[in-house]
Amino acid sequence: MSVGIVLVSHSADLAAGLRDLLRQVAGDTVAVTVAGGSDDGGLGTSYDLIRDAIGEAASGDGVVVLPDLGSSVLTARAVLDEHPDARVRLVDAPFVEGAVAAAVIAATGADLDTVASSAEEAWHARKL
Amino acid sequence: MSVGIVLVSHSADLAAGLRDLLRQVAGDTVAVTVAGGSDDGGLGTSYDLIRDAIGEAASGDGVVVLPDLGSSVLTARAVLDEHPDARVRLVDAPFVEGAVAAAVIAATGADLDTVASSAEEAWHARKL
Amino acid sequence: MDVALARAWLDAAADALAARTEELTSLDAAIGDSDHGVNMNRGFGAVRTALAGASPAGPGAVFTLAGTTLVSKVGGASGPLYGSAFRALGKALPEGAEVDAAAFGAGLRAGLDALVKLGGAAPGDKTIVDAYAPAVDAYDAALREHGGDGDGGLAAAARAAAGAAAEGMRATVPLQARKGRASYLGERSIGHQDPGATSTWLIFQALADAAAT
Amino acid sequence: MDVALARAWLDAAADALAARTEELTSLDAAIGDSDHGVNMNRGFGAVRTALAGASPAGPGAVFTLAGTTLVSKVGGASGPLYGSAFRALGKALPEGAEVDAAAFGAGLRAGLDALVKLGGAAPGDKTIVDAYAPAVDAYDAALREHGGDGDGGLAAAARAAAGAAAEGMRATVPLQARKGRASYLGERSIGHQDPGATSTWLIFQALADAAAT
Ligand SMILES: Nc1ncnc2c1ncn2[C@@H]1O[C@H](COP(=O)(O)OP(=O)(O)O)[C@@H](O)[C@H]1O
Ligand SMILES: Nc1ncnc2c1ncn2[C@@H]1O[C@H](COP(=O)(O)OP(=O)(O)O)[C@@H](O)[C@H]1O
Ligand SMILES: [Mg+2]
Ligand SMILES: [Mg+2]
Ligand SMILES: [Mg+2]
Ligand SMILES: [Mg+2]
Repeated sequence: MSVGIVLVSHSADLAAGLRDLLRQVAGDTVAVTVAGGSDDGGLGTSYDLIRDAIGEAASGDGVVVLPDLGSSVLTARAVLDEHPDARVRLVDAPFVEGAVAAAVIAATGADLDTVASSAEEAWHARKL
Repeated sequence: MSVGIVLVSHSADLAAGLRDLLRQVAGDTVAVTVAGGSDDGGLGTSYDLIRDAIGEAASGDGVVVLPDLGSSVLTARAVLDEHPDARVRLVDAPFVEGAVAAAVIAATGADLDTVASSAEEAWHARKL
Repeated sequence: MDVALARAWLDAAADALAARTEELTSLDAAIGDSDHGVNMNRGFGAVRTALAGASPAGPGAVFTLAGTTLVSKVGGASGPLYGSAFRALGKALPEGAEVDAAAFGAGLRAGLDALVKLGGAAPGDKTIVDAYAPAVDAYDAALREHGGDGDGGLAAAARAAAGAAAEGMRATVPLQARKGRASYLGERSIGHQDPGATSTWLIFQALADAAAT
Repeated sequence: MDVALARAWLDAAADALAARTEELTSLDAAIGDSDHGVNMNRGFGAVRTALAGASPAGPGAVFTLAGTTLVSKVGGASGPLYGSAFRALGKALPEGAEVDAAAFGAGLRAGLDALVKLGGAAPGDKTIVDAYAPAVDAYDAALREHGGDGDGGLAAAARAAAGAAAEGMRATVPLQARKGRASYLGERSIGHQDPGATSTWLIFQALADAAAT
């Protein structure tokens, strides 16, 4: 197994599109699950969807949770406060860039610390 | 009018979901267009879609173009090399965070320089 | 504070938030994403529904259920923030059918602490905290000054809290937002009243109203 | 270099890339996203189709059309990179039905410059540049040494270029990627041959093959 990745976004489409990208770089070896949008399918975040997505991605090797914006961060944090687990890590990273970096590194079989810091280091990458 | 925003992503879903988010923060005042995926609807980038999305977003006030990853950057740059326009700016920013910042600022009626730097400054924001 | 008052407070809050939905949304339109009224109305509506189907033994259980409902039913930042605050309030209250005004005040402060721990906002960041923190301080001060257990003391303290929340809310106008979506606006967030501080005032006002009757 | 040789080169490249699609894709699977073979095959297939329907007056027009097609038909980084290179090559060549080996060499270098300007890669970054740059250097050196206009000189120079590209390609194995998707892997990209450098070798080998016949 490898470290799983949970994408928490205000938009179901955004999360699903990013998951497709991650599958392309990481193949099927990395579990990528999504919590996109609110309970009723609109824009927003859902405590229940986040909790379920973390459950699905969980493996013995741990999970990194990547939130897109404000309330994704807060709701994910509320979920983790309620269900604390040292193998589930909320990560501060640019959403798309951090997720791609995490997926690439997770696919190599790297451990939770390594995957989490690869996502965080994406803040320091530049594109042009 | 206000500065327009072009989202260039490897995934049509990712770009469309992000556009929905931007509409929520910026309302209808900001033109947000997308070039998502390859010509045939798969994952990738399309020269033609990028060129068209820039054309649609263009207003007298200028356009910022935000690419997600590697080949989005390169293809967008190739489009701009071919169709140079001082009012169309390729911006180096984290995709989601930079786009939200740009949309919020564009909605205030800010000028091209201000919108572009608000997106670039998103590299320095943190979430946790 | 007993179960009846706890229920009456949340009911009054739900009414006020329903009546002010458009006002809150238009405040959020100026510096956010135009959903704060909808978020709060949905959340407190869901709290009303959840409480209608439950038989909590004490006020602590009422607030814990309300908090859990807010966390999971509101799609915006205000959901986990208010939700954590109400959960912490509920958990901080001693067991039993009734708690005194001092214990309730300590619970309100536990709620503030949880909200600050979750959201990381400091006073002056133009958030919920700018109405909530002075409200708790005023509640404590009123209780210290006028003393009094029972609902007489609580009613006076709640009135003081609502007044301080209103003042804190108005004081957000000249502030620059440093947390939440409004912070994207930088200096342009100045001159607008914070939506979350406004809903906080409505919630404390609902407490004062419920405790007065 | 005339239109016939230009067409023959691109045709040979399309054949080679079609034959090696899986090899390129499996190199990209190790350090990228498993699409380089598909990207290159799609791109050069589209070039073949575009050229079949066109009557370019000189080799410059052949390469400009090829480059434009690559930029717009390949969904990955290799599209704009090779596309810009071929467009720059096409535009650098003097007008006319035939250009000499030296002008063609200058065109190849203009293509490299455009690719570097677009992608920002330096030698040693484990990219296309690591095969392309030594190929152009070897081409120039061969021409300087053995001289000769006409297709004899060009054939020898192209052979030298293909050999240098192969060497550059193999030399990417111990490098750490600093551009493109493989750079996400950091040190873990070491030990794998770069897909883009490999397709560059195939393209120069196709030139050598076409020029030899
Ligand atoms: N980190 C935070 N700490 C405290 N309050 C916050 C924080 N972030 C946002 N808020 C409050 O939340 C309000 C916005 O809530 P709401 O519109 O429901 O959520 P969202 O911003 O996700 O759309 C703001 O006006 C502000 O008072
Ligand atoms: N900035 C760059 N400069 C030069 N070559 C690059 C650059 N980025 C990527 N490449 C080359 O592109 C190759 C990958 O191409 P391809 O798989 O078709 O595109 P993508 O990486 O978008 O999937 C890499 O092996 C590398 O040689
Ligand atoms: Mg809002
Ligand atoms: Mg919202
Ligand atoms: Mg690839
Ligand atoms: Mg690709």
